[in-house]
Amino acid sequence: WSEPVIMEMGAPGRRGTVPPTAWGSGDPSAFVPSGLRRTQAPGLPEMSEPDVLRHYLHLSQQTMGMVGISLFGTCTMKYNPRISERIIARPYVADVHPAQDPATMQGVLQIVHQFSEALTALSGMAAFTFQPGGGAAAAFTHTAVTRAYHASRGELGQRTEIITTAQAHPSSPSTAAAAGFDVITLPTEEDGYPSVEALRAAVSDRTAALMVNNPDDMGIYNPHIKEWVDIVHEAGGLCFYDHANFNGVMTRLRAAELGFDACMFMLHKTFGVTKGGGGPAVGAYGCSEELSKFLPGPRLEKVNDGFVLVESPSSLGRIREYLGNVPQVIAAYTWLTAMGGNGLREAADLSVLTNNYMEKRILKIPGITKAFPQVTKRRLEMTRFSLAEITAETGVTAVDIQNRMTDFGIDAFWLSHEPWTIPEPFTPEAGEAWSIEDIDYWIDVLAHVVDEARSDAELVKTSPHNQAVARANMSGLDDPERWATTWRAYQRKNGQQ
Amino acid sequence: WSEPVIMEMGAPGRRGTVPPTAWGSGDPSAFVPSGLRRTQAPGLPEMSEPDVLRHYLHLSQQTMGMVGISLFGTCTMKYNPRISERIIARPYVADVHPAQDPATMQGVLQIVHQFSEALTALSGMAAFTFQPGGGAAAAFTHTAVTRAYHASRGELGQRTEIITTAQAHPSSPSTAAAAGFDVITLPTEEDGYPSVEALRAAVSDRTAALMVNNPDDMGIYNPHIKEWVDIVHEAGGLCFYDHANFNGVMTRLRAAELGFDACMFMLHKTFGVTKGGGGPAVGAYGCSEELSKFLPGPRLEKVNDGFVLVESPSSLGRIREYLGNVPQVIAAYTWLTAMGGNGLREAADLSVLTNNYMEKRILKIPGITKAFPQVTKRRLEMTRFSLAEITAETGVTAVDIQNRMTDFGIDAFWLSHEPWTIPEPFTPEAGEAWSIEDIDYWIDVLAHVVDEARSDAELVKTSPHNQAVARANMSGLDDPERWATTWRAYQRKNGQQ
Amino acid sequence: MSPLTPHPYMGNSTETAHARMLSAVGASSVEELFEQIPADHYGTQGITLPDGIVSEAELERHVDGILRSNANTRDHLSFLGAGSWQHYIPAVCDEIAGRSEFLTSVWGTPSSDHGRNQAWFEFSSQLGELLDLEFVGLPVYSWGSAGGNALRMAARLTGRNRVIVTAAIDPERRAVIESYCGKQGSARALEILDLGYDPATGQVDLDDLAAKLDDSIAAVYIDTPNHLGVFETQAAEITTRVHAVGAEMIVGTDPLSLGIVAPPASYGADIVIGSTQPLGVPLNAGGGVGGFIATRDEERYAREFPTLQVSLTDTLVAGERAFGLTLFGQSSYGSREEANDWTGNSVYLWAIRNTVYMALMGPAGFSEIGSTIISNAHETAQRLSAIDGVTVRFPSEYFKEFVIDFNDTGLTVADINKRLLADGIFGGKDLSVDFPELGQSALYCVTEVHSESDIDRLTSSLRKAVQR
Amino acid sequence: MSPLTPHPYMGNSTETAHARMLSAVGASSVEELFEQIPADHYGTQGITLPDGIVSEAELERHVDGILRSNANTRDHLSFLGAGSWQHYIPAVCDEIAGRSEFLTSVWGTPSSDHGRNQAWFEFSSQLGELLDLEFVGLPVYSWGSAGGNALRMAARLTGRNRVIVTAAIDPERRAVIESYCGKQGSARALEILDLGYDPATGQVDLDDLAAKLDDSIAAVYIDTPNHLGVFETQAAEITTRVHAVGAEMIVGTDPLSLGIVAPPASYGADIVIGSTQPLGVPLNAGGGVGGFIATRDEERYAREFPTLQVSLTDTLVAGERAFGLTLFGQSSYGSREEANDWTGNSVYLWAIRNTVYMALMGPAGFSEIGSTIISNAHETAQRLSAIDGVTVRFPSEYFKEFVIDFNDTGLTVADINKRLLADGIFGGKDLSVDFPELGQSALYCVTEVHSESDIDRLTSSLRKAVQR
Repeated sequence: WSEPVIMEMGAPGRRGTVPPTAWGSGDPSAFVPSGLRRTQAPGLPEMSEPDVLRHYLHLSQQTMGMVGISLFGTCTMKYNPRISERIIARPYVADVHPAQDPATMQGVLQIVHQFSEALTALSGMAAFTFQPGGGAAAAFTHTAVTRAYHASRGELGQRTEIITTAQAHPSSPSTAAAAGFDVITLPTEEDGYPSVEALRAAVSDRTAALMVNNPDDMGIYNPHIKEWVDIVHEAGGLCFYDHANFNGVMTRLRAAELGFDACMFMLHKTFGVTKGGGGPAVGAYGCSEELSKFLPGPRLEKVNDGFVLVESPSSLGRIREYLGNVPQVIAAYTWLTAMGGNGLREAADLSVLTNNYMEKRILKIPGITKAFPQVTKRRLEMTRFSLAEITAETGVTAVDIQNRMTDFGIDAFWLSHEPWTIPEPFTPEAGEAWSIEDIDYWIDVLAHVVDEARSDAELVKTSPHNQAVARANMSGLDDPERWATTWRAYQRKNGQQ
Repeated sequence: WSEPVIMEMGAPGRRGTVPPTAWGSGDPSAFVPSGLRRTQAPGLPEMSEPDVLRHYLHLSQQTMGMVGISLFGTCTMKYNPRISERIIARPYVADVHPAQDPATMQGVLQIVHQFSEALTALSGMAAFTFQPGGGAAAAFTHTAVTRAYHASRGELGQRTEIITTAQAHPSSPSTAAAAGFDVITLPTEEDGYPSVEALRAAVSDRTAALMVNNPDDMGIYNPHIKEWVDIVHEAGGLCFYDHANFNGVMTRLRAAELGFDACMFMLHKTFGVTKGGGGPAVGAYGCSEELSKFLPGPRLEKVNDGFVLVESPSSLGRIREYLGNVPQVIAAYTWLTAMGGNGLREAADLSVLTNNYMEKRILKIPGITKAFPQVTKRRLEMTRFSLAEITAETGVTAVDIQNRMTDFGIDAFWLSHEPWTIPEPFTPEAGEAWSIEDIDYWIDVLAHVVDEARSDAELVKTSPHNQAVARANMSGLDDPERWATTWRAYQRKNGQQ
Repeated sequence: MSPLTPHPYMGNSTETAHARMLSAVGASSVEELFEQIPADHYGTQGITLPDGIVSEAELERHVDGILRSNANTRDHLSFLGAGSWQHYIPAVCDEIAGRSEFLTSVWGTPSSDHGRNQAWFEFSSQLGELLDLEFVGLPVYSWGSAGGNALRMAARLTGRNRVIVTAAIDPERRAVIESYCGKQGSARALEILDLGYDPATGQVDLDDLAAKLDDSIAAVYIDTPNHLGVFETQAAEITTRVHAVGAEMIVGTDPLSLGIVAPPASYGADIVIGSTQPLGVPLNAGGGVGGFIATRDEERYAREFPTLQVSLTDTLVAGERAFGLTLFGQSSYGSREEANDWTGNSVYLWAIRNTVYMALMGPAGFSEIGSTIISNAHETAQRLSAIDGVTVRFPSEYFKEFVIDFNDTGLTVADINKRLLADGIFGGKDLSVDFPELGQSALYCVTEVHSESDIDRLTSSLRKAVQR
Repeated sequence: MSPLTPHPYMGNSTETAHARMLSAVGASSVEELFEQIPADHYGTQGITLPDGIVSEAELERHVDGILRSNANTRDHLSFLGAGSWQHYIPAVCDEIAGRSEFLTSVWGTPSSDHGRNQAWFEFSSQLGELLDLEFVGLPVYSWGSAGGNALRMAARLTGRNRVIVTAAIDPERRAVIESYCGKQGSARALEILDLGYDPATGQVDLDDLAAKLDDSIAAVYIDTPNHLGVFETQAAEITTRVHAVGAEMIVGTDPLSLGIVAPPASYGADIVIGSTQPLGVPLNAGGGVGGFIATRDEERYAREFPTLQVSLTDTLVAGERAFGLTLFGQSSYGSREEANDWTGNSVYLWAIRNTVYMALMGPAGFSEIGSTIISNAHETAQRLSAIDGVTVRFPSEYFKEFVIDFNDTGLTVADINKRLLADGIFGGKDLSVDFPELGQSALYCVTEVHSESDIDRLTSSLRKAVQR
């Protein structure tokens, strides 16, 4: 079923939806200033309502999502309970206006408050903001808090450096750089993380902050992290804990007790909220009492008869409009309430147990190796593997195998963030939601595809074969003469306009 | 993707959903009379919530529905507006209890009333009931009304016959028979319908009712229908108009003006309500003032400050509990309000215009013929065709072609109700919702498959090839040793228990 | 009638499309295409319907404006049952039943309908496990329809035309059964004899059964729990007696009770029927009802099913499974004037809800929900009966419904319910019209949706209501 | 901490599954697997969260019990806008955005994500048609984010670090832009100069522009319609002046206005931004916002986009199309410490809503909704200004929002809004704090959702409210 691009569809005069007619008496076009009137109608498709519906139903059917099996990795694929979707679609969430008198939206405010309290219980941080629209936005929030903090102490001019590691998620170095800091990236060493010595060498009175995650995407935990925090604190820097990899350690570690000044949780990953293909999401950013006055506002305060919104004088302002993606906070609250403390503990346990189970079975597939094999202690919520031996033997790459696995209803695994510390990496993450049967099936398919790589490499290299479309040609995507982000550009570049 | 039967899935101890716990103090099992306690737990699957969700999402993806193209025929496939689904899912419909004080459900009652008035406008009938849960149930309602009517006149003992035609839908003869009447079926004659003479010969003082549709599923209209009605009335019988084929004649014909005493509309077909694979549906049954006192109750009456429910002393009682499928009535009302009188007229026009367009193109495909070609006047909302020549030439049957077309995203066409008056029949119906492009595509696929039948008959006979499963083996379905309507029966019969 | 304006639901409602099709068919106007219809057949009164509200925003405003006045069981605390019961519906049921593919499917091929047919088979399979029966039809319209169908089956099986039906039955259900049995009289009508209930227990009056049961009887039909809420503890004894005269034993039941209560098949019931509504279907102002019919997988019974059924079968590909309709020929689609009963569109979408519900619940869920319901109901009854003048009519063997006797309050149920309504409570169903022998009594329904604080609210409102 | 009870969201939360996996990995307890974590890292305060509410029915009762106290724009008549606008959302948008496949998709391959990627491409393509621009990124978090991103793009494009930003801007949006520009100061911070508005028209004060615009300026950013509701009729003139000093012209706009209003590209705007929320996204208590960034398809601009973009491409199969990310390497995923801006999860599900909305509307829909909105707003403003003491502050060139001046009533907006609220009405957004120069004024928003009777209700309530 080859679905056309909607710009090719439709026929003149068709209507998909009809807005209400104006009830006033005047001529509407007279209200538009004469110089600003649109002279040519936009070249949108003209389609009937059922045709629009069916087109997008077809596109949904050509999207695997978690209707297939996805052990993506680094993103903690969870079950997104339908009850949350049912709740946030109701008028008491969906149809609430952010500028309503707070007295009329106490339900929303109460949940935002209660969820914040729950994150405090999990992290020890004093206060949270939900304005950041994702993990990267939370990291950026930290750079803004860092600026505000050092500015308040008159040290911003001096504090020009932020330290991260090679295993940090890209959001840490990139937001630090975008915020105007020089970034020092500590390389990964023999133990799977940078040495304390390397950190000491990097730290100085120019240090504004440390931004790290722990464990990392290889499932390796830096046991010296408390010492790291002390070193940075001694130098006058702030320490930010990127808790993207919280799943394996939830209910065991509390960021504040490790000494961190701030942390962030991804509600759309760790807290059971839908990904939506990439948001709406929430990077819940929490920090210590000392830093909390800098948090982007407004701040929620409990008063006698409910909650009010307060602007703090020292607030850095806004990272995003309003309170952030409130429905996602409500969905996360709903999920967390269903799980409870005991459920979170079980999820962390299962996430690590299942990962170790997977690792055991995956490493039995000939040719698959583990990153940093010298780190022999059990990995936490994920393990990074390498297909390098198989690539050397067959020419089949990790991307080829990823593509071929989709033919079996398994969506892509994550390879690795840049930089690739090992060749042909892949990083599945089991999480707690997938049944052992699905996990076994996933591994069986991987083993089968590795066999195929050896017996019929071409089959794998030209995969997928059972998807809506075949392997995409990525060669022209960075070429100004060929890229086309709109139908109109595509037509022009292909002489069809 | 081969989806297992749910009875094979799961693992001991898993939970899909957990009911609330009791808050009382007693031991619940003590409340069950001792002789009635269940001793062995039912053999249901034990699955997690995400696994149940994904299983049924998979099954939904293995169902074509109107996400494909369906010009089913006789069933008037329409667009089912999503707005109706949104409305009927809301608490003010979904969570209304039928035994609520009518004062608390005036909104529901008002729509039921207004929709009834609209059907009165379309049919001239005095009153409607929505209790019948489908077209057949409406036909059965007519047999019950017929019994009540003749009983009220002391003639039920004498009035033992109901007259239908060979082109009547099966619901007419079968409900008449089930209601205890002898059924006289008039055969189709040269003009595409039984002759007036045949009717005259059948009518007598034993005649209880006539049950017919017009036009029929071949798109042929009986122009003598007013005379028919007169003849039956003269004999003392009631005339029921099965309006399943209303689509081509809506806003043109009014059943009461043709003389009929009663009629029925299928809200799930003609009035834009979803089919749901076969209900919930509504066969709206309307009748004359004289018959209305027999209608199954309760009856809706408008009083000064709203609507009340009244039991009529002459009512035949109930055909179904409560007011029937109220959400479907509300959906039909919503659709009808969106369409309006002008929209209905356009829909009828389009339904006939598009059918004639289809017929023109389909008859150009070599080997396809039309039923009753001697009826040369334009067919109405559908035309019946025959593939007999192609079957004779290639061995490929209408069922084979139906199956093969699904490989192109086109769901099955309707063949014909029993009895098959022509060999290898098929009866598509264009309706008003499908675009001309989809209609053309449908015909192109038919032509292509007919070509395939000639060039590679085996390909068509073994089709489908791109569906979730291959051609089903229908041979054992009527064999007590092989049929299995439950997993347990299947296991037993296959020695797996 | 307005001139042609393109309508969102009709892609071809444009001048262009009209012109193109007219030209292809060689007609100069649409009117020409209606040449079959004689001029004097056209309606003379015209169609008085107003023009369509083409704008969806205006349409929703209009419909919403009518419906928003409805009170409902979400904004009110409700104790109404009596044939439509308030149970919690897991969100997954809504999600699956709302999938466009299921909502819009009709009758495709076994392959194009494969997923839906499998879901139907799973409905029958899971219900069969609950019922301990191996032959299960696709759902019929309602419990009442299932009753009518079952009695007709029994009449055909036995060649007899008199049936005994419990008097402790929902009057709506009873009325439907009467229509199916041919109340208004006809050649094949079945005569219905009432089976009285014991005024002390609400269960079958065995003496009355003995008086009426003989070998002219095709079937005896009872419900457990019945309309007065009580289980039939004598069901096994009744079944034995029924079988002794060669009649069929038909038992109606609430599937939600079957996690804790023995299925009727365990004491020999031949045809088991009931409602599918408790299994994940909303109240829908009464439009949530559905019925089921199940028997042992014996040809004798199977050949009398009026329903459609799906059967598992194989395909052209080795090892692959598909699903097809079994015994289609005996349905009224196949038998026409030879039909001994009839079928048609039913509530097949509810079967999807039902199967998802049963899969989510599993054995533990059914056991737990049964326990919760029976416990909540008994606890509530006890607390209500502590109110002066309020008693429980049949105080022991009930499931989720029970009869509250208000005779000692000197008030009518109607008055009491008005007072409760003023507090936002829908009181129990008034039985005084349909069961005059019970005086001012009401049928209260308590399920897993009721919390203790809900009951506190009811208790305090009711205490206030009966004080004079 | 309770003992292990199987949880519906976790299929392996059973003793059996634990045992099987432990045995496979050769561990005797789960605790063993955490050997990497030093003992002194464990939280000492314990986790004080209560146990989970495992029953969905109880969970919903709990959450619903909190939320049902919220008033909302469905049960109230609302005139709030100011960055989140109430527009009608066609039911098809809800249906598509609610499809499990779209809701749960992450990052698959171009083939496994094909449908979603195509939908994204259609978002960009359709928005490009509305904007008359050929390079459109995937959405960013909000209009404010888009503003911050666009100003940073302009700074890189020009190598300058001072920007001029309209003062007639939503303060929320302005605050976000400040964060993106580095308000707290840093090596790469951008200096923001305010561009005053003419107190008579609400449009740009050209004198102020002349005073501030020179070749140190990277960009001028204005909105049309702006936060005070008015169109910038001098936009072409401003653009000419901006281009004359080699700066970039950034224009923010409401896409719903573009059916009747010329797109900013038509007068030369270089970077066009705005909100995606009006295109089918619910208010969501503020969580419905989203932003877009679009330019001409020139490499110079494309190379500075911080967003992700999908591009059409071909596949291994001749004639087949697929979609891949273009210029991925310049995103922060690829550039890490070399990044000049950053991206991450955004509001991509809203892009699905947006594309469905635009496809449903088509050219006629956008033209009509623009006309309806502008007409309803002007008609409402006129009727309100008939009330004693109530005037329209900028009475001519506005779209759907307008400033109502209550200074002559002697009442505060806060007081008036309290009185309206008592009548079930959310009055306009109070401007008195953020725009003190306007005194007691409020920003009213009127759209296609408002009927004439809604305005009658507002008028009569407001008339009552301002009477003393």
